[in-house]
Amino acid sequence: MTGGRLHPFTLLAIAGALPALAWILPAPRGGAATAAVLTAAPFWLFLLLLHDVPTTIAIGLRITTMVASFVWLVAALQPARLVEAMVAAGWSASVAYLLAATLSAVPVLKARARRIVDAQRCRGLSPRGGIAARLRALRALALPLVLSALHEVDERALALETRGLVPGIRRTPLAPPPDPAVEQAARWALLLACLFALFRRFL
Amino acid sequence: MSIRLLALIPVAAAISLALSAVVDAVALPLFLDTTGTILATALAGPTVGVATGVVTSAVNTLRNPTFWPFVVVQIIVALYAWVAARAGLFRSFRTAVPAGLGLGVIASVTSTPISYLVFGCTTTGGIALTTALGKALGLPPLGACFFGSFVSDFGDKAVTFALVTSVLHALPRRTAARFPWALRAIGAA
Amino acid sequence: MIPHPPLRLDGVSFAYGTVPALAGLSFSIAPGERAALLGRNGAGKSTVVRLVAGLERPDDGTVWVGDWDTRECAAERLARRVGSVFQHADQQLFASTVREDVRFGPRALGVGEEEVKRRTDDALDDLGLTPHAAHHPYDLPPALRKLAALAGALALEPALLVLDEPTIGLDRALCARVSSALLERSAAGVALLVITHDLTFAAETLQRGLVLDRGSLACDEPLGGLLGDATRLEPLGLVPPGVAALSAALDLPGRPVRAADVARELARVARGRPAP
Amino acid sequence: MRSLTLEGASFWYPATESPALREVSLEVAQGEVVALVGALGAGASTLLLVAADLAPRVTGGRLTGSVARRDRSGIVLPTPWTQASGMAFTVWDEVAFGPANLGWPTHEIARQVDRALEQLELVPLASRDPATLSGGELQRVIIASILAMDPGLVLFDEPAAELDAEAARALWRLIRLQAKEGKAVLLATSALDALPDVADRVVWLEDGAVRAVGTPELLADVAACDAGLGTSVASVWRASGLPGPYPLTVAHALRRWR
Repeated sequence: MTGGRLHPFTLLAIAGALPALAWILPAPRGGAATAAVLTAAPFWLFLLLLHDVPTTIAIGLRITTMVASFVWLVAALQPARLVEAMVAAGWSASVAYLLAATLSAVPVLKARARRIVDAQRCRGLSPRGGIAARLRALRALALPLVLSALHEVDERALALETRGLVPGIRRTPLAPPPDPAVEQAARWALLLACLFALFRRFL
Repeated sequence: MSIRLLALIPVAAAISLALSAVVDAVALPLFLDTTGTILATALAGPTVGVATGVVTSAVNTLRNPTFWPFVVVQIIVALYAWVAARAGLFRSFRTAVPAGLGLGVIASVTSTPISYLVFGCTTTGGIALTTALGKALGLPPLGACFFGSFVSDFGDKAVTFALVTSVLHALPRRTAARFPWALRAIGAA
Repeated sequence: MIPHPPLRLDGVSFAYGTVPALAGLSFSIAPGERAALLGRNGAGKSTVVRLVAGLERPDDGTVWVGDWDTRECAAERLARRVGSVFQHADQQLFASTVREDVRFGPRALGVGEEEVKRRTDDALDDLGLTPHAAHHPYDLPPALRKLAALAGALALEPALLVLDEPTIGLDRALCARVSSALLERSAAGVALLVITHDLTFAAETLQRGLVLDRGSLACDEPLGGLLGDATRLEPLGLVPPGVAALSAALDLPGRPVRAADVARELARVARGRPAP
Repeated sequence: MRSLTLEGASFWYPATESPALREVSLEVAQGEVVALVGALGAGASTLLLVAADLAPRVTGGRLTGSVARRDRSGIVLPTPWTQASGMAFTVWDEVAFGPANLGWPTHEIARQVDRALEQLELVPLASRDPATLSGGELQRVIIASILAMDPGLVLFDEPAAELDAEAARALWRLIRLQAKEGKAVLLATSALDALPDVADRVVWLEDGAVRAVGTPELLADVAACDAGLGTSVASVWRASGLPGPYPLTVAHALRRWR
């Protein structure tokens, strides 16, 4: 995906500005936009179900822009670079830890959840059946995940402590992504563009 | 904030996001994506709870960009859970499930304007379907949207409160005693 | 009609997407037989366990658990005949007492309350967990939680036990408890298939060595001969356990590998020799 | 030079009556490897947490007696999957996590990280995502990430549990190397057969108290064998009824046998 090398904050700025502009600028009247409209047909079907045509086009275009720009963001943005950029930009290591640790803990706990479903099925638990049976099954599948994860909070705290992530440290950023002046300028420009459009639209 | 509570936040947030694997296994129309926020609040109070909610939304946004406006819902869930914990409503299902239903109402009242204004009420398939049903029942668009998210939020928050209650009661006494709020949340403090 | 063995793999192949894990694997385990599944990481050991437990379907070939083809059985139904314990099994516990968690399996199988109680008590007794039956699993050290998870599988009283590294994190005393519990069940006719790197445990508990290499059976022979032979273990990334190494070094007749046998041979040979 | 000194140290976990450590006195000198052995619940893990200044500071609870540390300490806990920082998406960054928190200059961080990666034979995995590693690989990464902080007192709790035979042998060699480089090493392990070649001294813990201290020969005593703490060779020799003193290792047995 292009844009992979841009500074994470630039990526966020672009991905934020595009949909904002889509909201602020008056809704387009058809023409070139129809190509974009057709690509998300099923999603638009729902909109059409709920609203009349002009509203559908207005909301549909805005959402398609938003989704397209954010999907590109997710593909281009590497969490590690965002964390390093945050640390380099002076965010406290604890805040950067919260975001990064959650990002890396999700796949680990999701894999553990699937392992627990397998293990409980191997001792006779059927996740099918009536609503009541499935709610009971839900308890036998969710509780082990939560209890084992909570039990490890202490060990995670011990690990952080022994490896120096304690309040008030001056952490050395490892490999902060380069943040050239031109990108910083571009970010401010995007912000101004949004504000200007906002000003022109509503005042 | 102690290092233990700092380490709790990512784990609680990751629990909210990982429970989808369990929901898929039992194929119930639930999200359970506020479990971590409610649990963190019941264990360690509002600051940790709100932080968990915000981090959950932030990670959700990085993974599914259309979710960012719902950070407001997570914060409200944390504050509601704080009130519930102070009142010890996690002491049994009889008190927790109604509290969950209450949160279900508040959550859908909060998420409906967001869902309507930003997405025309088509966020997740489930909500879109129930909204369409609402419209078929002759509700105005906003009413249909509220009906859509109410039906899904109502059940979800009640089950989430029940789940957090059974977690708090399943915690070993020693672990519960070391979280500042856990005993109070289950009415044992 | 010869009865179906507790487990028979018949030309089983399996791949995770494009990554081949098993290629035409065939073996069977008789009632009461105690087999070790050895091999380097990535040789396909864990895949065999998942296939036998019914968590995966073979691409071709058939996995027979008794007369059931696992392709037609959900894992929760296979649990009537197969007790599976995976790595990190302690993460599946959720009850407030050890006894209640061990009771989960038999109760899910729907056997009567009396039978549930008997099976639970037996499983707890076999592993010496009775003193901890009323404790909360998370108040116990991780090693005892692991034992509680194993007790949960024993309580199913299956015809076949499939265990993935049951002794990681256990000290010698707890390994001995697992060993005696498995030997007792095997004597009662239960078949064992155990993945392990702990060759001291294997020597004490298991009798047959199935060695997997890149998804197929490299060798299938009595474990004793394998465990004393460093040259054959080395390519598997394994080393002879202490007692077997001693037996080989002193060239004891018959190369015993179990501690009791080595001790007996040691005493016998020492008596026959002139005093040093 | 003494790196760690415990005098009459007793410790209670929060909300528990019986102490996990009772009046423990122990010294670990620089350049020395001391091994803690004992049955489950004998207090080895607790003693390591106290030595690492994590108990009671992070775990909560109450400590009496005195604990004196001369050097900075680092501890490798037995569950590698809870030790990963969560802030690193490559093995290199994971190992650099500790040094970066210490605020060292980048060239010093790079030097320490590369050295630790070589010591644990992890250079080929340097750019891998830690989440994709096996239990054994992740354990080696965690050990490297502690050694990269250049602690004077290195603490291990069951470091070989997740490792296969080859990786375990490499770890024991590395631990000897740490001592030769002047570090003080205190480790808890149930891999008794490895201790004659690794430990300078062995401390036998029972119910939170020190039952005996000695050289690894301790693992061939009658009492140790009876308590299930003898090496395999000593235990089987004792079971055979042959007279003591029992050989500690296969090599000792060969000498006795000829």
